[in-house]
Amino acid sequence: MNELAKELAGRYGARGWHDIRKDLASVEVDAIRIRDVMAYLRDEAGYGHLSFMTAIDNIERGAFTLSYALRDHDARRGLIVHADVDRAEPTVDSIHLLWGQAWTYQREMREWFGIDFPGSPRVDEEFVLEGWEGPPMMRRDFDSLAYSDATYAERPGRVTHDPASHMREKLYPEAAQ
Amino acid sequence: MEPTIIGRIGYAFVSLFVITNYGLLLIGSMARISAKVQGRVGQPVWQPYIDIVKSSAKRNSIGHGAMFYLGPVFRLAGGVGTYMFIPAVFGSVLFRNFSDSGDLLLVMYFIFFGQLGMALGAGEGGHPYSAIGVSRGLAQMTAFEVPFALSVIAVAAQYGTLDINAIVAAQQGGFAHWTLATNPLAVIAAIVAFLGMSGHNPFSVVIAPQEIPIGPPTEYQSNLLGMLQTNRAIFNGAKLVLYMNLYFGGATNIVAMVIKTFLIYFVNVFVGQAFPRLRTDQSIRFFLGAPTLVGIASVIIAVI
Amino acid sequence: MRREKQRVIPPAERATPDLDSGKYLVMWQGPQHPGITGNMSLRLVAEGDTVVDCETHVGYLHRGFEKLMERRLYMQNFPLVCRIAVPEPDFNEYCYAAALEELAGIVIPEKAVWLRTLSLEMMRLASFLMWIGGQAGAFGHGTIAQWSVTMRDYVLDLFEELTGGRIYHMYIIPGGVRGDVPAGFYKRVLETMAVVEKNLDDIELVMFHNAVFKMRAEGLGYIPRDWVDHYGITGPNARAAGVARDLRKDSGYLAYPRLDFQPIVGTESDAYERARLRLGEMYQAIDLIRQIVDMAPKDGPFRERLPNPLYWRIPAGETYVSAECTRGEYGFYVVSDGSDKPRRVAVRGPSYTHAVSVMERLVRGVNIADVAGLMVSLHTYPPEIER
Amino acid sequence: MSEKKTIPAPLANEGLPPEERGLFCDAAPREYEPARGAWERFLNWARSESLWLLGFGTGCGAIELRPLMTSRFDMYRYGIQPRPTPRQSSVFVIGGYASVKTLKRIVRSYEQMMGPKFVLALGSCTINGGMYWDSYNTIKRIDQYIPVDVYIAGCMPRPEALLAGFQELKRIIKSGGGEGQNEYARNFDWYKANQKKVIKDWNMPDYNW
Repeated sequence: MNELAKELAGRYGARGWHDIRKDLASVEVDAIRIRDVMAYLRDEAGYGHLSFMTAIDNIERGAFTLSYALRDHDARRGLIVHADVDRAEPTVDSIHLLWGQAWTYQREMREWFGIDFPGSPRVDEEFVLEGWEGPPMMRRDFDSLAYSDATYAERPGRVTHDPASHMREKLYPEAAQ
Repeated sequence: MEPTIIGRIGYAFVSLFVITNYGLLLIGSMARISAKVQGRVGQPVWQPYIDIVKSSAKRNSIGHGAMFYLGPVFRLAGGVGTYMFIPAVFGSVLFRNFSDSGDLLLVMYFIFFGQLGMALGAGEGGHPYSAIGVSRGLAQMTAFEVPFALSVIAVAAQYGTLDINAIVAAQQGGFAHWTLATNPLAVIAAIVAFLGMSGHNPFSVVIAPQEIPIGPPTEYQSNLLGMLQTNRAIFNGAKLVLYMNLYFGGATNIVAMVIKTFLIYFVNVFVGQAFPRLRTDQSIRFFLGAPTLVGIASVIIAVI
Repeated sequence: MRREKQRVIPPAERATPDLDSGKYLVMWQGPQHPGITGNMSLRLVAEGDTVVDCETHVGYLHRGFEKLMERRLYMQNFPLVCRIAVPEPDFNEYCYAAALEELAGIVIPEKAVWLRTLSLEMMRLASFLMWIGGQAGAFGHGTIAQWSVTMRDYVLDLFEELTGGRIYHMYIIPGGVRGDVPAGFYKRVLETMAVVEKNLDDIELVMFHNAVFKMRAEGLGYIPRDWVDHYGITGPNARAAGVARDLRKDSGYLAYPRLDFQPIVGTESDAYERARLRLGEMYQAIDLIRQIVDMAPKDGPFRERLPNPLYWRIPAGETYVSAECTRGEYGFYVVSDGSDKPRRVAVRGPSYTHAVSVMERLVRGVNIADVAGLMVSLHTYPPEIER
Repeated sequence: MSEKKTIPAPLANEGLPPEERGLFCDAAPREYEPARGAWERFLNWARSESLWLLGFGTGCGAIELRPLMTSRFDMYRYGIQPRPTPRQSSVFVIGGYASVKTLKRIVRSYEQMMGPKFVLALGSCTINGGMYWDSYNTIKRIDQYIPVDVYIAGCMPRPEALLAGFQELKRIIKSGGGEGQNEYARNFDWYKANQKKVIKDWNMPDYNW
């Protein structure tokens, strides 16, 4: 545990500091404090560069885990900040005022996961999709193959094999029988 | 023996036919030369012919009203008109065209008539890139017209006439009599203006594919495009012949004509391959700068 | 300070022009437009010749990679990742492979380290060669593109010999590289580098000492230094603004700590400076390739033995691996939940910020004619935005 | 092809504001009778020797068009050259997978091209979905939406393969087989129904012939 971990834990109740490798760590905070944590990390702790933001659908826990990857270029280390939000009603504070490119990521997450960022510019506009009528497609309960089969016409003759069973039949035909 | 008016019209058609083919081959061979600069083999020399046949053989076409159709017609009229009042080969009956009926001012008028007609027609196309291309084209045209007009004034003042035949006649008798030798400043101003007129780099602001693909002709297709391509050949040929007559001593036979116009055009292509494109405001500033001063100087030299 | 420097607008909320006033012309640049990089579009609002507002529209190339990867085995994803960024697929392969190795705890052999470095540097060179043609072409100079794309093709020939593929190499696999160096390959690398270097000299002479190119590019698209952190700008765009950041130096991945190079840093931060800087990086790449050829171990294994890829389960965990591609920080964020398929793979492409936020900001106040040149000078590539 | 004519698509400029509807045409395209005999053969020869590509890089296949255009492979030798506007081009190169958003633009550009027009589809992903067979955003076969003359398999097809594809296209045109425009007009309802099945946000004018 280092200084920053203690500081974050004391100020914002951060927990679970984990050193992934020597120049990358991860920490978990509450989603409600995410903007304060980010502002602190940017202004006080030197993590001035936002590499990317994304979300992970932890459907088993009923939560989206947001990941904010920051980088301190002077100290040459990175930090991934995690925050869980409720999967049923995902709303997170927007950080578009802290970083100039954050609104694009928020727009992406809004479209891909359905996570809302109130106040973020153009957040309700379509980002990469157009006329999309299905559920947010990066959620784990959206089945890409079923949607594709139902929507797009297929050329007859294409076969898809399960790799494991196909290889077993090819390489060990006697064992497969 | 002076031919009848019917005969002269017949000769004019022959002459127009020759210049059209010459212009097309010139475009084809220049494309091949540029390809060599770029390290390629390049398209066949006769590719412009196939392109015109292909464009004209399109089965359907769309229109945007009468002016839209008239644009290429005006442009073709401008090209043919320019050529009709210039003697392609000095002293030849066949290639004299109607040069004794018109003078330099009429030719200059025809050079810009085509562009204006095209501007009207292209504006009708309704595409924003056409409109931008038209405004760029007209802006640049007014700019390069200044050195060109100054240079023409210098030539007219030097030879004391506006008759192109007389200007060519005055330049006969060897290199020392050419305008190139007697008033080189006028030639410099005119050649720079020609770079702008022919629309090669760095003055290709009108059709700039990366900026406004491809400017005024964006909406033109099918046989209208075929007409524009034909006109490009005629118009190029006409302008080259005009330049040859005004500054390079004209030509007394068709071989001299071919060699001289080829070289004049080659300068354009050569410059075009070595430069990127200027912005419209930069190109206007350029034409109104040094070339205009050179043009003024050439007029002064011609007058005193 | 160069003259005609673009007015710096402080980062602020975007003011939408009143389109009903009749003062403005709305036009689309792209997706069907030769002056756009890749397949994306800009909705420009112009007042006269000047752009006053811009919206970027992306998504024309969205294939849903991140969703597809969740459906596939770790090894099945490997041919998929390189298709995220077509001009330089090797960075995808490297970041993905390195992330898996880190999660699974695999250490790759020394020779693979060097071959990966070689592959990445050759890819950087090829990508820059493609870019310089685009930059000259955006200002209407087609000759440069004809030369440089051919040079790129010679580099692709080397790739073809090394990996069997021209565009998609699928060479850097988890555990090492896919194949060994063919006999005499290094010699041909050096020969090609000599040809490319000679051609770069020509390009420098014709393009960078050209008055018209200078007139167009100088002062265009000025990125202030304080934007670099605010917008997350990386790569040559940041270095041209005077921020000496290069992940090859800072993170020191692969064999870079053992190679002799210094990040090239500019000062003026305009399109000309960025082009100049990228030319310098091309020379640098050639130099690095020569060093690698010189120092790479000539024998030894090139690949670590992997478990059966059909049943390869990677322990639960997460990691983020980034590398310095030609455009900036390229990264893969891989989350594993202990199964044989990744839980989440997120790709961080530098164009994400360059082509959207920075572009929308920079293009304001620029002449319509310069939009294409500005866009190319940021060196953006749309597929890594939308994946 | 007769069984293709099933669902008639509504012929209206849906999605357009009322004041813009008059600018676009509601009529379906019509078929054009080819000329007869030697004259048509001559025209077809000219069409095949002057192929103007539409400069629209719809997918990653566009990256191999660059080497093709430049001095290594130099497609100008064969009378092929890029053209920035659909009005003037005659060949549409579909550069690989088409996402739904791009498909809309592909259809639009294709309809704007003047006939006879030819389509060259590159890559496995245009043939049967290729690598993106289970993607929710890419179509699996392009010939459901526009008529295709030549497919070039591979991912990606090399420039040599593209040149071979162009030669094949030339052969087809010379033999009078490049009638994609008429095929599109004949089966227009079927194509439109397919397109509208996939493209949900049909916020663009239907036709502009």
